[in-house]
Amino acid sequence: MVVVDLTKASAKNKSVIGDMQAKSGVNLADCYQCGKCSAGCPVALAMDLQPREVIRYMQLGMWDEVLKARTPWLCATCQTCVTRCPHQVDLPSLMEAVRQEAKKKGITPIKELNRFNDLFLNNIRYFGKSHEMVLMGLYNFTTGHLMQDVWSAPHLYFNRKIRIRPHMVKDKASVRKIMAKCLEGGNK
Amino acid sequence: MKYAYYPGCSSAGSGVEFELSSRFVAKKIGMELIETPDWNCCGASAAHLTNHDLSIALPARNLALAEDMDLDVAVPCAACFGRMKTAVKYVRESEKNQKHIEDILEIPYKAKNDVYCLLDVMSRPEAMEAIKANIAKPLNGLKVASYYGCLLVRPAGVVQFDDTENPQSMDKLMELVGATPVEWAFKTECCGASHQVSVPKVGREIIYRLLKNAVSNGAEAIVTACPLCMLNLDMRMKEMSRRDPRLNIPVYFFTELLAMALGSGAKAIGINKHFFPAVEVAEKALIPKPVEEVSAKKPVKPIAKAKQENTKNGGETA
Amino acid sequence: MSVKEGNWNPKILAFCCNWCAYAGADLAGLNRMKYPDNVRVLRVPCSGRVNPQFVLRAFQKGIDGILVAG
Amino acid sequence: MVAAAQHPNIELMTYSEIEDVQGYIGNFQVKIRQKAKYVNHSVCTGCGLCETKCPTKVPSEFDQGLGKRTSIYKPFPQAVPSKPVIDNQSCRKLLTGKCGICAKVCPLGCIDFEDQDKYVTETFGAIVMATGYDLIDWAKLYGEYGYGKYPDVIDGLQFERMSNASGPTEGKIVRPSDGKTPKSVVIVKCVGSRDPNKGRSYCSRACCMYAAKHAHQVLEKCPDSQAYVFYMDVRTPGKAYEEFYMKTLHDGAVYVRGRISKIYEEDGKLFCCGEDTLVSKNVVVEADLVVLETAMVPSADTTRVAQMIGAGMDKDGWLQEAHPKLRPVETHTGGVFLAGTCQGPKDIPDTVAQASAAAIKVCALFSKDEMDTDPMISHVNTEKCSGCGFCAACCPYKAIELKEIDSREDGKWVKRKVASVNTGLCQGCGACVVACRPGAIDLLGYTNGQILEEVDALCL
Repeated sequence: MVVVDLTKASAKNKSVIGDMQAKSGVNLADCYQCGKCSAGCPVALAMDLQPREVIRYMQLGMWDEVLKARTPWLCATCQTCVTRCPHQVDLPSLMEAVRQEAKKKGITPIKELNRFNDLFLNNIRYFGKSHEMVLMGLYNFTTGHLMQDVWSAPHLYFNRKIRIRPHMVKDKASVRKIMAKCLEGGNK
Repeated sequence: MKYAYYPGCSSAGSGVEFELSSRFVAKKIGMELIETPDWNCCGASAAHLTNHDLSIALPARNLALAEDMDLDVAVPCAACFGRMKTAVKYVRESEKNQKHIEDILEIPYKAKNDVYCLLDVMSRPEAMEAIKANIAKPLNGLKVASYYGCLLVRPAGVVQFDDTENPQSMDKLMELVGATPVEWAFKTECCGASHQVSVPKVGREIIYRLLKNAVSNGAEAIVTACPLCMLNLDMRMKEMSRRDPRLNIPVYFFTELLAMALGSGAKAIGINKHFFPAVEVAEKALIPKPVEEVSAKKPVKPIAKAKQENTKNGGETA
Repeated sequence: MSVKEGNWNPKILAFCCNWCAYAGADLAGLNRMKYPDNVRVLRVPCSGRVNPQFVLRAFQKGIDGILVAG
Repeated sequence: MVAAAQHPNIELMTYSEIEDVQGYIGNFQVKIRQKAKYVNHSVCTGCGLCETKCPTKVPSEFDQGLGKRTSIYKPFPQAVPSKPVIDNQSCRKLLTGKCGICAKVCPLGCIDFEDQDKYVTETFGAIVMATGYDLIDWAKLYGEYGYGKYPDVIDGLQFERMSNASGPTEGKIVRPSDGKTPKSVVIVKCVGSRDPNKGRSYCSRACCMYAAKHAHQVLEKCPDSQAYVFYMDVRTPGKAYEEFYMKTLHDGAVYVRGRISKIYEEDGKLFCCGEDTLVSKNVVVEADLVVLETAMVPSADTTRVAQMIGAGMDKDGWLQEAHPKLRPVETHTGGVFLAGTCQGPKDIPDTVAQASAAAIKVCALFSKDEMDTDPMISHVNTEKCSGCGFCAACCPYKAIELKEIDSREDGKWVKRKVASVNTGLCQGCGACVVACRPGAIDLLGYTNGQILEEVDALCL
């Protein structure tokens, strides 16, 4: 166990935590740590920090722990926490802000999730729509989980639930332009 | 009843049954669903996990295209619905936001029209009446657990549809076509769809809890309104029944059951395409049952009932 | 001097009713809440006590804005 | 209540409602509706025979719906007077004209189905508001706790009735659904309190202690039982409160720091999902009975009565005291005082203390033959007054009227009308001063000259 020097931690991370609050619209002081969010979170069982703990660490200025946590990546944005929160602390937005910040710094604690999201967006970039077979194929290939859910492919194929040829947006250029503008033109 | 229709990516793939059955129901009840021309993917969670502007701009492009038709938008998929509602809210919030999005899109978008989920438009009084008038064969008390999932009703301030903990619209529809909706506790719990692929272990635990509650409350089938929930539950049902043999019930889109009651054949709307065999249960439900079986009454709990009456009565004390 | 310049600090005179606005300001004080220091509070027994004459006098004396709260 | 009823100087008006209040401190005219009892209380001895024969049973309000009462009933065993009334919402005779069994069995013939509401107007010198509280209607607000559809999820007052020896279960703690003794009881604090999203933002103050009491009662009365208390903070600021909380812990109650996120039923058990925030683990308790310690809210009729009397309310609907520290039992309206939970959530010791304070404030008011009033009242300079009457028209307290005086004009004595202020009624608002065109009225202590000087000073 290490002793955390709170004075140093909060001084060092004050501005980035302020940024996170501004970006997500969450006032960290609203949270009185009742834990209703964590208790109702469907994915809490896979998290290393409870959703409540993410806020607690940030309240204390302990930003590094949050940045490398799996929790923000696991958040399914199902909105259960904020719906039940007594102070309507918008945890999904906060998780989103943290995750985007982590990704900017190249920290991706769950490689698979990051990979899946990237592939999904690439899919949109190429086709304008999501193409499930291409997505799953690339995902299994690039993550090394070669056999995951492969059993479902024949069923999907023979029932025409999956097609080899993707359906595409006609005006692909406009979708690509949107993606380029948002992703390369600086984050909001 | 005329809407701009945004089918979403799953309509041509894993959720093709939703598309087929929705079209069938709409046609039967005289609802016009006009497909938005050249729509694109809403970006789903991947976009808003990555970049805020992208998560607004992708759905906004579709909405801008629908705005040319000057119609409110109907969206079958809960995830697309949530993203579009968020986009509408963002654009309506301020002129600055609207301009920001228009700058990205390079086409005008004023957020004049509203976005509704398909369940919403189908459970409105006029649609309900049309359904009622067209019932060919009722579902004869098939016990269904209406599963709304998370994004259809949450966050309440954004989607503005039904109750966040105990929604009723799908239950009412099911009751209308003769099914018996069961009371259960996981109507709006997340199915973990986004994690079934990337963190399967977590995903499975979530569906397990959910299915267990549905079955222990007597459900003979699950009804969903979201292609992702559907795929998730349907595809994993067999795996779940290995864990708990009670968990072997079919999963339907609500429109599939509506279509069946309105006279469609199971194959015509793709019920045979499910992972977990679903044709038999749906077809069997349409066969009238002997009278005594139909009246399955819940036992009245004396004190609980008294409690509710009490609040209404509000008598005086001296 | 214009508002847009951003460095203008207008002098504002607030006539506060003893029972509501002044009590509210008092309560704000109890809760350690602040109001801008260019607002000067004048307690009146009721906002109905504010005579137009007071307002005119204040403008004559160079006040930039008047708030009658009650 | 018995002591109050027997006191020679107290007249208890039960089964009555205030319809209208006029007047001011020392002179309140209160219109009271005495509701039809359908029983002649001057003859009735309270033998109770009618109650045993009445065929109509409705949920008992006093037992929080856990038990039943008859249509002719005494609301609770210690009710004063100990005589029944007929509830006209459920009585068969009154609703359908058929029945009348109570009238047949009453040995003294005191049942009168023709009884009507009576109105009386009486004059009072002071009013003490003691309108109490209701529990928040959690069943409308908390879907995650089942919107009241699980019979074994009850509120604290229902638990109180159950654990009371004269209550519907004669003091046994049971599951309302099947009457079995619960083995595992979950007590949830802050349901509706400290929850600005779904309930109220304030702390209801008394629940921490009664939650501890309930946990203790479970452990005492149910053999081999376990009580779990889900809490966010344990607030025990009263005398010997902390000691009682420690005793509850020592006697075996398990306190879990976290709010319950969801309660659901599966296979006859209630599953309570929470997080123990101290170990950062999600926990679930399989409960037989769940007790929700719900928020106190102002009683339903408080707004109506307060508006009638002119007592102010705060943002949550509680009656507003004149000053939170210095005048805690008075209102801004002279002669109206506050006692108990109508002013805000509080427990029994605090309620008794506040009620005693309110009583003594009334005594102090009545002990003097003359009343002190604020010296800052309007004053008329009759020489300037033109008698236009504008001031009288705009006075909200009806404190100004025109009176005739003799005045000398042009060397002659003439009669003319001028404004005259009733110093007892004037509240010193100064509206008349502004309305007075000739400038004849001024407000002592807040004169035009004084305020102008203040304006000058503040504009420097």
